[in-house]
Amino acid sequence: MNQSVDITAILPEIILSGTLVLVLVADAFLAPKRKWFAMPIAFVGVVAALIATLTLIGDERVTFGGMYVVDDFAVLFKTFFLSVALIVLMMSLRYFREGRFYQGEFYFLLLTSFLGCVMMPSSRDLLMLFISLELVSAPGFLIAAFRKADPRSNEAGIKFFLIGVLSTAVMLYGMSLVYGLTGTLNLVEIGQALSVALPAEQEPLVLAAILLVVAGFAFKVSAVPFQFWAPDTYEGAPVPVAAFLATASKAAGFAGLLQLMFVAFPAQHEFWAPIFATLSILTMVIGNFVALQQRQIVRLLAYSSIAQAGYMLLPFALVSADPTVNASAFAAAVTYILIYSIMTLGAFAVVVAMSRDASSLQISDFAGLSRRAPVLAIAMTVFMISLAGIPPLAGFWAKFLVFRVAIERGDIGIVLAIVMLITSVVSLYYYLAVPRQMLFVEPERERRLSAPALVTAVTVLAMVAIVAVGFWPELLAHFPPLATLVE
Amino acid sequence: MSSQEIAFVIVAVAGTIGAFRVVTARNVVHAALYLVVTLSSTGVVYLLLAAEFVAWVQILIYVGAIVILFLFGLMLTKAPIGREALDNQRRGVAFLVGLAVFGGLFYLLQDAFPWTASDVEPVQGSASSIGTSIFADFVLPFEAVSFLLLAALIGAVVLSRKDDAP
Amino acid sequence: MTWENSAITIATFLPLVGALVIALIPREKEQAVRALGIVFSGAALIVAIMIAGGFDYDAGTELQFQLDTRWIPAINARYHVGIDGISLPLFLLTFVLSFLCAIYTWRFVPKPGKTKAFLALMLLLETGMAGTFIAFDLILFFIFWELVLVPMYFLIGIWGSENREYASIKFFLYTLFGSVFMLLGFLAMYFNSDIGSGVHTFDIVALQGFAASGGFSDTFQLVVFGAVGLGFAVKVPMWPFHTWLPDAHTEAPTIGSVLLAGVMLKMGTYGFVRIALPVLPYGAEKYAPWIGLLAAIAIVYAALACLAQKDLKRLIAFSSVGHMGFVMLGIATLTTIGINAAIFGMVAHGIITGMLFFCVGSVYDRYHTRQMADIGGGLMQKLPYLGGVFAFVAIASLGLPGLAGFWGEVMALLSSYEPAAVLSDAGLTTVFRVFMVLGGIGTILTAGYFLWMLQRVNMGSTPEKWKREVFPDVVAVEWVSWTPLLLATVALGLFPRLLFGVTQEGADALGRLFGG
Amino acid sequence: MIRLPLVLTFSAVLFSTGVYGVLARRNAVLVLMSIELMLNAVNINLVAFSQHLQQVTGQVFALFVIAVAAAEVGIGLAIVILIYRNRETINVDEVNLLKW
Amino acid sequence: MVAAILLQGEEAAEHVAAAPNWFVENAWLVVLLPMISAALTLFVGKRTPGKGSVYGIAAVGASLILSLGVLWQFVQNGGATYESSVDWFQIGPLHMEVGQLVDGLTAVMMIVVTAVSLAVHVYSIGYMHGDQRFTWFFVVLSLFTAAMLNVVIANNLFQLLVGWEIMGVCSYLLIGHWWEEHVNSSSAIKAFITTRIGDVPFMFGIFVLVAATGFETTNIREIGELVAGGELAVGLVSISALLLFGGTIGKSAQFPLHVWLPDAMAGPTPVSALIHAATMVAAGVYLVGRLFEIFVHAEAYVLQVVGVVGGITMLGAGLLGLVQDDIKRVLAYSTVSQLGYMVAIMSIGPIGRDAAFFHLFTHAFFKALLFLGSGSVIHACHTNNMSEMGGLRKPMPVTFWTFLIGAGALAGIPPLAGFWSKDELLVGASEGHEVLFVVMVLTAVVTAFYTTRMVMQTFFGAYRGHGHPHESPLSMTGPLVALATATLFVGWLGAGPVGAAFFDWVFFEEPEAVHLVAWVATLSIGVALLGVIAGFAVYRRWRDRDPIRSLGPVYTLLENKYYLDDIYWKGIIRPIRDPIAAAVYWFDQNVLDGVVNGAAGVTKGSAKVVNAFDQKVIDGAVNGSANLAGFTGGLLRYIQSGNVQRYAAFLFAGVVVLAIIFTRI
Repeated sequence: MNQSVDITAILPEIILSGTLVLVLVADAFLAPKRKWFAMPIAFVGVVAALIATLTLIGDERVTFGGMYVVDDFAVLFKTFFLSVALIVLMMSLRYFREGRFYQGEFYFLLLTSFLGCVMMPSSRDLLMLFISLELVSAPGFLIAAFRKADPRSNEAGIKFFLIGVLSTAVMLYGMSLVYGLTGTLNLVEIGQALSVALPAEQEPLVLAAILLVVAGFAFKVSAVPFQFWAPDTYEGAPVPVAAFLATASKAAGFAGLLQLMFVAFPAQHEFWAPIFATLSILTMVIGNFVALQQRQIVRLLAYSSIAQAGYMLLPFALVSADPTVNASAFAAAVTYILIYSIMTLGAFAVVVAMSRDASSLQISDFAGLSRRAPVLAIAMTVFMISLAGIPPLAGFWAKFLVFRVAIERGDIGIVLAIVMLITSVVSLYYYLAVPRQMLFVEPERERRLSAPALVTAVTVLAMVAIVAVGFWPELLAHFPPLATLVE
Repeated sequence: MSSQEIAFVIVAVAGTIGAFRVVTARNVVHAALYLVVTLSSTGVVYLLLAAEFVAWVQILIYVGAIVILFLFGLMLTKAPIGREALDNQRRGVAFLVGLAVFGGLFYLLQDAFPWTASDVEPVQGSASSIGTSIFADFVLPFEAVSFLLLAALIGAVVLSRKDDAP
Repeated sequence: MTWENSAITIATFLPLVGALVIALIPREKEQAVRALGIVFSGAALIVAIMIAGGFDYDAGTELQFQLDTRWIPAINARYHVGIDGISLPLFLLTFVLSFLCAIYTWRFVPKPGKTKAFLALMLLLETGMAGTFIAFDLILFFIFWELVLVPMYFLIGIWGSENREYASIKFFLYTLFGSVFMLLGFLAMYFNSDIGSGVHTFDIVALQGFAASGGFSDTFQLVVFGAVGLGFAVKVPMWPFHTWLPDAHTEAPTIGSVLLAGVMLKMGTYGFVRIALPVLPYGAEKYAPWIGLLAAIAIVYAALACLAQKDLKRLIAFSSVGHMGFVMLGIATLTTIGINAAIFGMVAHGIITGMLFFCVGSVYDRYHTRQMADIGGGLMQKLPYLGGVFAFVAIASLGLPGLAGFWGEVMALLSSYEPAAVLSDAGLTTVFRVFMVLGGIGTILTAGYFLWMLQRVNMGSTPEKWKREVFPDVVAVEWVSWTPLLLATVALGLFPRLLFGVTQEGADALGRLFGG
Repeated sequence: MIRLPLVLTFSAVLFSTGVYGVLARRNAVLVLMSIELMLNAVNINLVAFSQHLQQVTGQVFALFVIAVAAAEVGIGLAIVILIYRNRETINVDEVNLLKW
Repeated sequence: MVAAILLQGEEAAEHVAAAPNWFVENAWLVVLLPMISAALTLFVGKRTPGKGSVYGIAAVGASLILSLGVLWQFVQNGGATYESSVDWFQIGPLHMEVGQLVDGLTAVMMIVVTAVSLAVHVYSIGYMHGDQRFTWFFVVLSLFTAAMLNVVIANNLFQLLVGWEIMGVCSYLLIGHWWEEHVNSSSAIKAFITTRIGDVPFMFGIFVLVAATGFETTNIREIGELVAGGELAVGLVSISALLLFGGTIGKSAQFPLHVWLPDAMAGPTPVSALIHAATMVAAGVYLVGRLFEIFVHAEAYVLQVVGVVGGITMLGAGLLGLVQDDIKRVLAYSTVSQLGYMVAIMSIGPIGRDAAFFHLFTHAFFKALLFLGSGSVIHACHTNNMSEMGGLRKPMPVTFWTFLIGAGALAGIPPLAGFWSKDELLVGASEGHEVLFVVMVLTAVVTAFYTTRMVMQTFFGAYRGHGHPHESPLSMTGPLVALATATLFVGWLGAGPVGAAFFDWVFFEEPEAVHLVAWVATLSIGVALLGVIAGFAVYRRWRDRDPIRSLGPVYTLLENKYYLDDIYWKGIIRPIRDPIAAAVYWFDQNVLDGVVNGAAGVTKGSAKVVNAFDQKVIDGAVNGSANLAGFTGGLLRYIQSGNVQRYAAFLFAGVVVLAIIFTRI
């Protein structure tokens, strides 16, 4: 029972793993002053991996006995994750160079985490999903606590760690039940097993199992009530790490969730759709309303990312017997995740640029940024307004697609849509808080802010992307068909 | 009730008691030792379930490694003694939640699977069979886990080492 | 891309280009920035005028300068723009006012300066406003509609007066709140539409056709008209959704107020005429009496509120509510006359109230106060020309025949004497006549507060405290930016055909929907 | 041959005990131990099911879980020690600088 | 675009009974010229020598000549009505035109208006000399004249309405000409608002008519024919007639809206002359005449209302005239009273209408004369109060004699104009309208009395004022003489004995054989003399305490103008302007806006609850810091306590709850 391993399919992963080993080794030989060379190395490696991924566009590869699949969905997410990796790397360089950090180890851990991300969308097997998830989380726990001297950072680490491990345990318990009930780990087979009518006495257990598995991922995507770690961790962790957690790791969670829900458990949708509806509403409401209270920029972004998770969960709640709706719901979710990540990365980039300037960053520290760093100010304004979903920016289209599916779905969809509308109007209030500071308030000191070139580059890049997509949303349509997992 | 089952029940009871003590002991070291009890009895359960390899791994890694880690941790953090130091004020809430979880699971599990004994020949979870299985079907997760362990190792070292100048 | 199908796109996006160009100019080059502002809005205006010149006035009903091309195939939203008799006047108005505002900015940039950002935002705003009037695709319409919010938010928030933050956020949230429900309605229309083989559409024209074929059920229309109408009503603003307006106006810089009153409010009423009425006729029919009621209330209510004002600018802001009340009353009658009157009212209000805000702005620029008590009369003595212009515009605004303000009001009242057949058949004639009477009372009160205002501001002799001050009377820049409006006020008053001639057919087609 | 529900019940007991421990213990190390209990419960499930289903997959999964658990413990203890070094305490309910 | 639209307008004009001749066809020039002069004066006036009065005078003079020409040709044509018009605009079914309707009425009114206006223009040169807004004054004068002429010539209701309203504003501007004084601007506003109150019903009346024709036409003549042909429901016609009459009440200062006219004296005297003699107030009467078809074909009660209103006004105002000390106010009330005559008499049908117009015609001349005369007096003594005048006949003879002629005419002394026209009125009333007749006679007495009082107090006795009054300049006396001459002769135009040319000109359709009824004439002379003698007897000698005061309570009542102003001011205007407006605004700020800001309020409210909940349920972890207020704050502190174990608890609890809810355990 030897299986032929398709090397090209896992080439990106191989390159990535090679890179991170290389980083580790290189770090050992670099003089303290030169430690930051780790970053360029990592960067090149990721670029290579990215290229390798792009070569996979379009073809459908199944390997490791169906455990690992490379299809459009996977490629899309891999590409996305690797791009995020590049951005995070760019954001990190100056930040970690100037602080007292173990740079080499940091980049190593970061890449490991990204390795997990990259594996996630291809894992079509409970075991693989579990491993990938751990691979994403475990290094995350570590780099969250990476500002060793700062108790807040340690605290971020421990909270992240505890909640993470707990939910992993819960998820594993669920997985074990699923395994026990279906006798397989492979998602597709699980799907088949569950699509046939189960014995009545097992029905509740299946549902409970699904719930437990969902809980594990709900932690990753920071959905209420599994979100508590997020604000504390984001605030305590180094800002680039927070950026990573808010985007890549969250997206990884969603990637996993999408596969589970649309491949393994579609048969039970009338059970789990309401659960997602509940989660989504809770997340939208609590996330947005709590965000209104924030004075601290990173926490604000944290709650915003929670609130946004609510919008990303919404499409799951719309899944029904109607395949077309499912397809568009799926597409909407994916699109939302991607666009959201770009906006949030941009915002975090601005924070990184600022945080070299003020220690723990209050919103009020943005006062008069329009004078001190016009480009950053404009960019930040764009991100915030886009996050609020005001056209004609990318954020609007993200919301619009979700919204549209909700209406198309009808009944429960309408309710969700209205909650979404109201909460997003509310959200505008806190999103505008930052531009208000930057533009309406005069700075206490005029000194120009010198942002790192790389970071500025990232911000501008993100801004351009958002505006471009905003005016010409068809750009999104150029992605490979998004709905490969459904139907 | 077969002999195996009797054995199982005894072991299970031992493990359960150990578990209870782990979460209630007033002395952290005691707690660690009770953990050993539970883990070992779990290992025995594996044996009873004819999963030798898993059992050995359980004993080796858990009892042999993890518990040692715990003890190191306890020493390094010179953990205090006594209920107030070890437990918080919300034991009641915790108990209720725990009970709820157990109740839920128990209820769900009871009639989900037949109580009728199945006299099928158990598969031998021998080292060889599992090893082949791993290296045949589970290469990829294996590699992944190795990276995970590596990362954990490096990270743990970085975090826990005293550093004056990084 | 021929001239025919690209003209309005060019006109609409020229200002956007201008905004980008200005953004690239170093902020030190103040003069250059200002000049560019004038150049781009001027260029846009020229294009717009050429469009008006090329417009076939005998075919006011059909879309001209049309462009219908793929935009977002995924959701079958198309870039469908065009212009017809109803939208042309508002389209022009947008460019004229924006251009004049740009000129006005040559001399008057409100605190705290930042000319560059100011003009960039203004041009962005212009694009948004113009786009709203040419969009024939619901999504496109919505995009432009929302595009307006952001620049206006910043115009108020950065260049406004004391209470600007509150006013700006209130404006933004309130209007956004309205528009999200509008979006809800749009999507509902989309999914319930069907242009052959179950294809949905956002295209307004197609939707009209679909609606005409009885595609939308009655209950559906009622619900959706409610949602869409709410969005428009907030923008108009209809009583009782008007409370954002006084704050926004009072705090906004002069330019902001001018454009807000001059064009943005029209977006709401235009929405009713362009989308709500034709696509949801049954809904319109059922809501008309209520809209009429709110309009009538607004007319009297606003007038009374004006009488209580101490702040000059706030007074004029409230007067806008009243004037829009007349517009809405005209629309509510669902008659050709009423709709004509409404559009006339929109344009007239745009010109006159815009002008009023210019005047107030200039007064503030001299006196640095908007409190009528502080000014304490004698404006005519201190600054004869400014006072004269102000008096003229005020009198125009109270609906003097021979000036633009008259026709909108009187025709709206006339139409409400005999509302559309669908309404009179429902036995609502009497109701609307009551509205007419209320409107009549409103005109008296309107005259009352405007004259009272003039008495308190213009007349009497200058108080001592101002005697010493040396204020410049109307300066060149002001003359340049005002004269066109003043002329338009007279021209429209004497030759209503200038407008009715354009809108007549479109309004007629609409009126026929309701047997009016 | 041991009947499945018996084993599952045992694992349920361990799991919920772990839950209690996680919620009730202050000392971070003890919390970690409780988590280990939960993971053990999972493993018992897996092994039991693999027997029930006549296949080794479950046992393999269990092995991976053990491995991951080890890694987690390492990470956890590292963080705990780090905190202890900075704060002189490892009582999780005292670790609340970050809130709201 | 402009061209595109305007050119459509220049379509072939519609002709009725076309008798092509220049003056009649181009009657619209009469309107256009003053309009042009207004514009000219506005833009270049200040830069022309004499500050631009020339334009106005030239234009109005030209207009006068033209209108004479029009009348002449009109008579030549044997009184063929001429109408022509151009498209104005099309709105819905409604087709609007601007046009001219030239018949005798138009022709004569144009003459009256232009003549008086010319006199006023000329007179103003002297009277307004040195005024800081001299030019502006002439602008508005011309515009005023143009507006009135537009009303006169209009062939459709909306065109008429335009002129009508513009007049309102012009009166506002002129009355408030000296706006530095608060009282002036106030009375200007009063005039405008009061008349506007009448205008709104007037407008509605137009709506009713137009709607009744199915939005077919707004043309006055066509509507008249429709009404006469009984095409329109009588009920509608009656209603519209009443509403239209509202306009008359406002503009012609009929009871109860007459209150603005006396206050209008705040304006410069020439303005008063213009308003009272030829333009504003005449418009109301003219309107009824112009739309007379509608009134006669309405149900009977309409004309009765007209009669009653007129009657009340004529006597009531006459009595008020008795007690005034301000010479202009005396004249003002006399105007109101005379207008009352005209309105009242129209209630008896066509004959009355003719008589009314004759009186309007003559009244225009002698009232203008009187006002300008009083102006000259005021100019001399710098006061309006007769108590500070007296004995002016020596220093200013011209003024005196001309004024005397005017007064005589007003009192109805033969052979002056007033006598003839008033006689026509009485004759009309005498035929079966007893009540009206009696009222008229009484009013005649009163009129004669206060006229005499005015003359005596002003020109006889000794001078009681300051300074040395002297005769006014030629520019002022000239018009006086001209108007006096007119007053002497225009009466004969309507005098039965000499053929009553006036009526032939104006009303060809029914050539009234106007005859002098002996007893009526005698009576009218008698009452006039009675009044004069009584007045002379009472006021022969100056008394510091006006004898009229001996009337006691009646005097008080008159002194306070029947308390109408107080009722209006205290009862209506002030309440609306202050408390009600304030209340509305309060409502706006606190209720409507409150709802909006309420979102915050509500959450704050629930915040209390949640916070309380906090304190109870949650242990010390929540040490409620004050600065985070609001629901969100409470929520936040509750869930995000910072204690990781509570997070864990939530996690498990969440799972359990979800499981219980959804897995139907």
